[in-house]
Amino acid sequence: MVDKMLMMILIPLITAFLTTIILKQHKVVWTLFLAVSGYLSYTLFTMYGAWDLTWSIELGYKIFDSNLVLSLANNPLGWFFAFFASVTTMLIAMFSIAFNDDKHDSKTAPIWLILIFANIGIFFAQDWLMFFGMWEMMSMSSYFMIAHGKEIPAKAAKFYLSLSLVGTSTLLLGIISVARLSQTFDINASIDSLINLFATDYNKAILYIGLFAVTFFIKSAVFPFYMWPSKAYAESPDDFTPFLSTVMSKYGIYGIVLFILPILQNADIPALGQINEPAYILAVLGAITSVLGTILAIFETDMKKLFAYSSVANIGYIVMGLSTLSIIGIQGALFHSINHMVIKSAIFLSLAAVIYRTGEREMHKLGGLAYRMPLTFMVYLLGIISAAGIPPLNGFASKWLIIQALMSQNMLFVVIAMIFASTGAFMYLFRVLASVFLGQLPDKYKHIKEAPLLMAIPMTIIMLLMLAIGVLPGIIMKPVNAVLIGMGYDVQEASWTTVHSAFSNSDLNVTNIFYIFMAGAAIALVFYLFSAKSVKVTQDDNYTAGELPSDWGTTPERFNFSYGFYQPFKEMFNPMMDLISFDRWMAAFGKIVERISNGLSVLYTKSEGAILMLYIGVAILIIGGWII
Amino acid sequence: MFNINSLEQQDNQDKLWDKVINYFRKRSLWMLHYCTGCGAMELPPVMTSRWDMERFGIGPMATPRQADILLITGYSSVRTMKRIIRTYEQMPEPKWVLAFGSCTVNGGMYWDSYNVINNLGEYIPVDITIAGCMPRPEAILDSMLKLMDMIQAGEAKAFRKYKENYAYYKANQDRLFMERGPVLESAALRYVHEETEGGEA
Amino acid sequence: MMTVFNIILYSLFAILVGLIFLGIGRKVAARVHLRYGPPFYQSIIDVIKLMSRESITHNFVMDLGMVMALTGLIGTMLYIPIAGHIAFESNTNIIVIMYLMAIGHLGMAMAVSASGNPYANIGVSRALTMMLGYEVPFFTVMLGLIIYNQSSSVMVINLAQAGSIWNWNIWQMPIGFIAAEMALQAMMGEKPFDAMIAPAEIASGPMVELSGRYLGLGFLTKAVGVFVETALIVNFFFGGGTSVITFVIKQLEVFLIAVIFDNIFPRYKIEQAVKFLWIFPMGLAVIQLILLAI
Amino acid sequence: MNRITVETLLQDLASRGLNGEKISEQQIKVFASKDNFVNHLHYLQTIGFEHLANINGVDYIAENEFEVVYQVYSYEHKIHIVFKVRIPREKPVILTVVTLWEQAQFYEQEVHEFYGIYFEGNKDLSHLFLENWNDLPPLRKDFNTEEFSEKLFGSKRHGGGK
Amino acid sequence: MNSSLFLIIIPLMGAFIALFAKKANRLMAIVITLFMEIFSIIIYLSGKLPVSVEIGGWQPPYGINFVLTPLSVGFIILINLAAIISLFIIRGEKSYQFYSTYLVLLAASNGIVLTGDIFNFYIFSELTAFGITALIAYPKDRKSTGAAIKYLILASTAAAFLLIGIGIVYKTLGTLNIADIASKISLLDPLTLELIIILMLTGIFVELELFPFNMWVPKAYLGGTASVNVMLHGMLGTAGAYTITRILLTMFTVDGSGLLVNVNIANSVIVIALLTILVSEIAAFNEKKIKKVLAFSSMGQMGLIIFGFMIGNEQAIVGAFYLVVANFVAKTILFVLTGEFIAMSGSGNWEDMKGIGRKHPVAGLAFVIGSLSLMGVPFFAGFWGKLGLIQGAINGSAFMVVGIVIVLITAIIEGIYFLKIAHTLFLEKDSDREYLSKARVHSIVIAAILALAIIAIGVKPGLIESNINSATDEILNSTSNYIDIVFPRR
Repeated sequence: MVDKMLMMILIPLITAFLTTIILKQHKVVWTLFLAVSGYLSYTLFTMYGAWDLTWSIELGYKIFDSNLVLSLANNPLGWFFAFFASVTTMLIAMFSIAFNDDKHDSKTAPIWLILIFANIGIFFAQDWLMFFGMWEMMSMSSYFMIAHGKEIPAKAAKFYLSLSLVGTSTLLLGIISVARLSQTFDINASIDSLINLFATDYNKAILYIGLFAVTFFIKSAVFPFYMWPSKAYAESPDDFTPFLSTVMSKYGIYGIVLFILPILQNADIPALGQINEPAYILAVLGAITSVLGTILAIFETDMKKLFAYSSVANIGYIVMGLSTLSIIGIQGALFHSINHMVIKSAIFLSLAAVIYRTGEREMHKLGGLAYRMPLTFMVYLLGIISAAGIPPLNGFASKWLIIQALMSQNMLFVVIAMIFASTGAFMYLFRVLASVFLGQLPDKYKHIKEAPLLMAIPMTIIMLLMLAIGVLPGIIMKPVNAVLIGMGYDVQEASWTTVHSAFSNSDLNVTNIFYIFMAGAAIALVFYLFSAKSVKVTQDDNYTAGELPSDWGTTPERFNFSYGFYQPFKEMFNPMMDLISFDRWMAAFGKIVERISNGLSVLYTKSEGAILMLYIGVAILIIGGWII
Repeated sequence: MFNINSLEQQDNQDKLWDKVINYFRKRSLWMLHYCTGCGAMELPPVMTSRWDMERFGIGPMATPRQADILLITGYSSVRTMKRIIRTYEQMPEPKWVLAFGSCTVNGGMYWDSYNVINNLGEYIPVDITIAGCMPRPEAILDSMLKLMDMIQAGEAKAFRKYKENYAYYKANQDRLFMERGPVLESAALRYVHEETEGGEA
Repeated sequence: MMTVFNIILYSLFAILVGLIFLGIGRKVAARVHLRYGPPFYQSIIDVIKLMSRESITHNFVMDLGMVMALTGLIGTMLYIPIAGHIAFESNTNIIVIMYLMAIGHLGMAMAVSASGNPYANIGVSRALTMMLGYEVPFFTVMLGLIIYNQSSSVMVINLAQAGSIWNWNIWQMPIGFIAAEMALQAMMGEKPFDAMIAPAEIASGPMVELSGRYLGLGFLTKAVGVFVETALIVNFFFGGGTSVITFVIKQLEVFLIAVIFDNIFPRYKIEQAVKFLWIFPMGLAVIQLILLAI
Repeated sequence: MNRITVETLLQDLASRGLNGEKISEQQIKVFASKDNFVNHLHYLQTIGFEHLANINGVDYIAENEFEVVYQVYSYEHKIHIVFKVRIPREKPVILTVVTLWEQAQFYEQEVHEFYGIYFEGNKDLSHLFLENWNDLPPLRKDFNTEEFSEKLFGSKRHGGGK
Repeated sequence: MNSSLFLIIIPLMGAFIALFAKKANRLMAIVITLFMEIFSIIIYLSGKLPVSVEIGGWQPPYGINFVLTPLSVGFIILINLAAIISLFIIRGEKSYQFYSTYLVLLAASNGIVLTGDIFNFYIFSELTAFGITALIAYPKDRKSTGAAIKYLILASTAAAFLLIGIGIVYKTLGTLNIADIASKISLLDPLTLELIIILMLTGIFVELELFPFNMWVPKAYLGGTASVNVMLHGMLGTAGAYTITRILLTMFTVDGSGLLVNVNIANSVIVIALLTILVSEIAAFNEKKIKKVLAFSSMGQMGLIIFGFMIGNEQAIVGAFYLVVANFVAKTILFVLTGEFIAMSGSGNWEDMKGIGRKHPVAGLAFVIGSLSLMGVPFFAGFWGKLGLIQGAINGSAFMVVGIVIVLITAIIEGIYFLKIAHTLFLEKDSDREYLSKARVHSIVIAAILALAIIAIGVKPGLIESNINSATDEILNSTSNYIDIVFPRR
């Protein structure tokens, strides 16, 4: 039987190579892309349970007096993330076949395939070097994907690149220092060695975990590094943004669950209340990320930037869930990362369809698209309902789990931050709905058509997926339990409908909520149908105190109230916003480095300094001899 | 599902159901004040504790979409008439119009003014007109009760008149608003100044 | 079959009680103005009149939104124990109720902003900002309750207060009650915090384009909303009541407190309202939390 | 500037060839000719009368003349001048004062609309209040409003409304 | 094994003949270099390698001897490979002066690597200096002549220091043979030893492009044509790396510990190396001219290699050797391609090279692979060097941790500017600019082959594992086994 793992790695690479040659016919290229992601999802599906499947390659590089071996193994955690990531990629691939017609083709299929190859590698890596190799490959190819050969995206991608390079070098440093401890690059061995290190030298262990944590935080845009998504998501190609925001933000989460959680779980660390100190820092960081992400999202006017910050906020929820270290918390976090994948791909796909049709990204220039693109509107509506965590759909169950876990661990202020963020989420989600899909339809877009068929299919599939997970959370909870058992937690069998809580008799039957929702809908419909008929009225026949808007020359765009949607709320935060703005500090730092580099290169151009520098060198050698 | 507002069905539907609905319509009337002239001052006393219009379920509303009654409380010049008609048309069926005081009905003291219309009834169907150069609150309350009885009896069908002979109303309205030639012969006396550089209207 | 009958009974009960509350509220307001005011069943008449009137609609989203609003609130109502018994046998969870209420707001907001009237959008943006304002303190109070009773189910909280009047939560957590009361004032959109339906400034805000049956549905949503919010407060602080009548009376008390405040205070600007909500009720709630946590 | 009283002002104006009458302690009436009234107004503006309250017309149909009245007021001297200028009714043309006061633009537009007086030098004399009006300017005495109202609004004497 | 003398004599004779053969110069040069390459590969595979060849039968302390070890012959192969590539990418017909100086340069660089005698090493390094100055000055425009003169001044001062050093060594120890010096070095009193080390190092460091001594590097690379750049980096750079192993790690080290006799000097050398890395990478960050960027980057790489050798433990030296190989291959790709890109876009700034990657996808891809390997991205050759370096440094003293941090930071900076350049290649071409010429096929082919080599080494470092291990064993206890090779009888 051909080695599945090897095939899963080779096929994306071969197709990447193939597509570079036939890059001209974009239809064929993107169908190939869909075929590959379809194949991956299928093989992964068949691999559920086959935890013994491994593949390794011997590199012949002598280190730790043994030959270096890189290996991939199918483990529950890796499989969990890989399978759902490849399902989402398959749906996005179907979307991008239609999206990349001759006008929008971003010619980035080969790079994306390399990214998928790296994606599989990261999730199944068994030793740190394979992990690091795939991680670096992923950040490089994502840089080229975001920049995709255009001027402005290149600037945004440069900021992302510098951050991810910092991440990779801290990762390398971390890997080597941990490998030195356990004399092997194997991940599980390094976890055990780090746990006993906690006993001996606490500060050193925290430093090593810090190195790893920095990389994972950068990639998942947790608090100190929350600025890059708004630039990177907005500028990347529209059909790549769903992949970027859903799958790629999960690498950091995977890293935390793979490495940091087991250590914090087993190592004996001085506890602060019920949970240990580093976990509390993790919780606080998660809380700040979600609150900051929500507030920044509320003030954004570009819809893709807005949802970039929304993804940052959702990552904050997941990190908060993980930081509780309790079974419920981790279940909630894993469930939410999959929910976030489904929801964000739905939202970003519908936005991509809007941009595909209108070519406009600023919200206040759009309006009333629901009447022209009803399906996209429905997909987006269900997307924001579940993103806001409203019961019948899938977003609710995972948020509920995380809140329950946080409460049972008595992390009160973190719960308050979570509630502030999820209510705030409701604000910016509705803002996009109101300014893009509802309100007045500008004359420019009077005749735009619904998204093409190939785009509509994936969107509807995701919509049904959201409903299905919302009604039957078991679909995701069963694999989540498999992961938890794999990580050594004793957790009881997940049922198809109910979700368990840490509190006494407050388990939740999610399907029940769906029935209640249906009952409510039935009664409301009765009232609706028993009342008098309504007359359809044109869009500009509005109450304007008797004036005719056209008398005063107000075009539909100007008649929409959507530019300063939360202006009073924004004014409350303005003083605080100017005070701490990471973007300004980062830009200033960039400027300083550029000024130094100019200074140094000028130093080289002047010729007369050459001999003087030589003698300075000799002086260094002489002084060096005495002092150091 | 019954549809009570399409024109044809309404006439042959004086069954019990209509009576019941009329009772509810009578007991809950919402007013939209179109305060043009001096009549607006008469309404607050009617609504506050002295006469308390709300006892009968009558209350002020902000938008034509929610209002049942349109109160026009004074003389209306040509420009105001344009706004009144637009507001009237924005109100859903069944709707009623109350005209306040003599100015609205026959132009009152502005009967011979060049821009005040003399008869509101020509432009929109009026259900009840209240006499008085600004009627006192008692008169207003009395007219409200009269309107309620008419609704109960099912006779307050002015809004259907607007639909039935819309052409008539439209013609009157166009005469006011549409471009028209000089009305009097004296227009010829206009002084047209030939500017040394260019002509002037 | 029982549950279907149960649902219909509960929802009709809730709608009727809600409308009567609104009627009584208008009567009390009139009494404050030293006038008689409409009969207590006036709201019922208004709703039936609205349902029978012709209405205008701009697009299908308005219909979808209004129906969704009522669905959300009836769904929430079915989830709350009324005087001990509950329509659905599944346990009642506070967090679920919190999120279910959001459907009502979303539906209403969506329907209203689909009408394309700038007044409506301004009203909605104010309503959502206000929601952020009162949601955080309200949940902090509930957090205190959950931690205090170590369970997030309303039934358990009810049973904990069963005995005499003295072990109602209002005595155990007075500060929490005051905070919840302020948050309730904003939640029901009563005077100090009704910037979203400010008739004078933005022509009744979101309801500007709603006519006939949509306004009727809006009225029903408000009625059920009042019923739900007061029911929550009664369940949390007034011991949930044994018989339905005492439950409704307690609800009426809570509602009347809000109505009286409504008639006394002028209106806050939206940012003043949010600042107020984040300082006073939130501060009290946090103090309550700390007291409980110790 | 020290405050000037009504008497000193009248003497001052008389010396400039304008005959004025005192109406009350704070108010005087001045008659000026059509040709040089703008210079006088400019002089008045310089000595403190910087507020032009209004410009309105009067129709002396008997004397076959129009009269344009400029109400000028000084905050400093607390004196209100009614500055009258007579122009023939057949050729009602007068110089504009927009150069002295900008807000005169609207007053002159109104006077033109209701009297038909043409203000030379005023760039925009379009309609301000009346919509699609092609008749005689309504405030002229020879405009028969009753007949107009009869024809347009169909009014009956003693309100024989429908 | 006397035939190894041919490695020096044949190029010298070729240089002389080149004066007369007008047309056939280019062909002759290619033939000679090809012969050199094949001959050295034969020697490498002949198996009787660690041998010392006495010239003219004289015993080593008195006569000159060539030392042929897997290390030195390996370096010779690299040098000749760079020579062949630079010949292939010569643009336009060159007159005889070019070829004769080139052949002299080839002979001299072979000589540096082979010779076992310190004075002989000094003569050959002088020759390379003159050769390279002539080649840089070849285009005869203001820029290149200025660069040549600047290099000449610096190289001659360095040579002077070297000569004085050798003089002192000769006076105190009486011998010029490296192995002999290495055995007697410990008898010297520390002061004179320190003086000798400082003088010798200053001489070598100029050629090794280390920070205070490398003022000539950017102008030299900017002035020379693409082929001269390949020579400068491929031949001189590799020869320089070899001299470090010979002079520093053999003559002045105490056996076994692999550190300099006088530990303080070793630390200051590390400081200089780190300074070079830091200064060169930051200078390259905001540089507009692509050739200067590559010049700074090659300085940075040399600093890394020397830092690797200086750490001294076994892992670091393996890393350093990997870096030498990876940097050699990657830099050659970049120089070959930059030659093409500058010819195509007409201006030296990388910002004007938009869209070249789209026109020649293979060239663009090779450029990306080259820069990724320089950055030390895994699955590319450079990564194993960086890994070994950090692995070795982390076992070293606390002072090494500062080194690691600098290496990582500079890797980040290098990553940013290299990928920025790589991406501008793939940007859409601005409509107004037209390309002057198409890139030449054979240079793209060379670049592609080298890129494949990088990926091969990156994925399977085992390929060159064996030769690198043999070279590192030789370096580790270098003094003792060097002396055994030269004086087997003792």
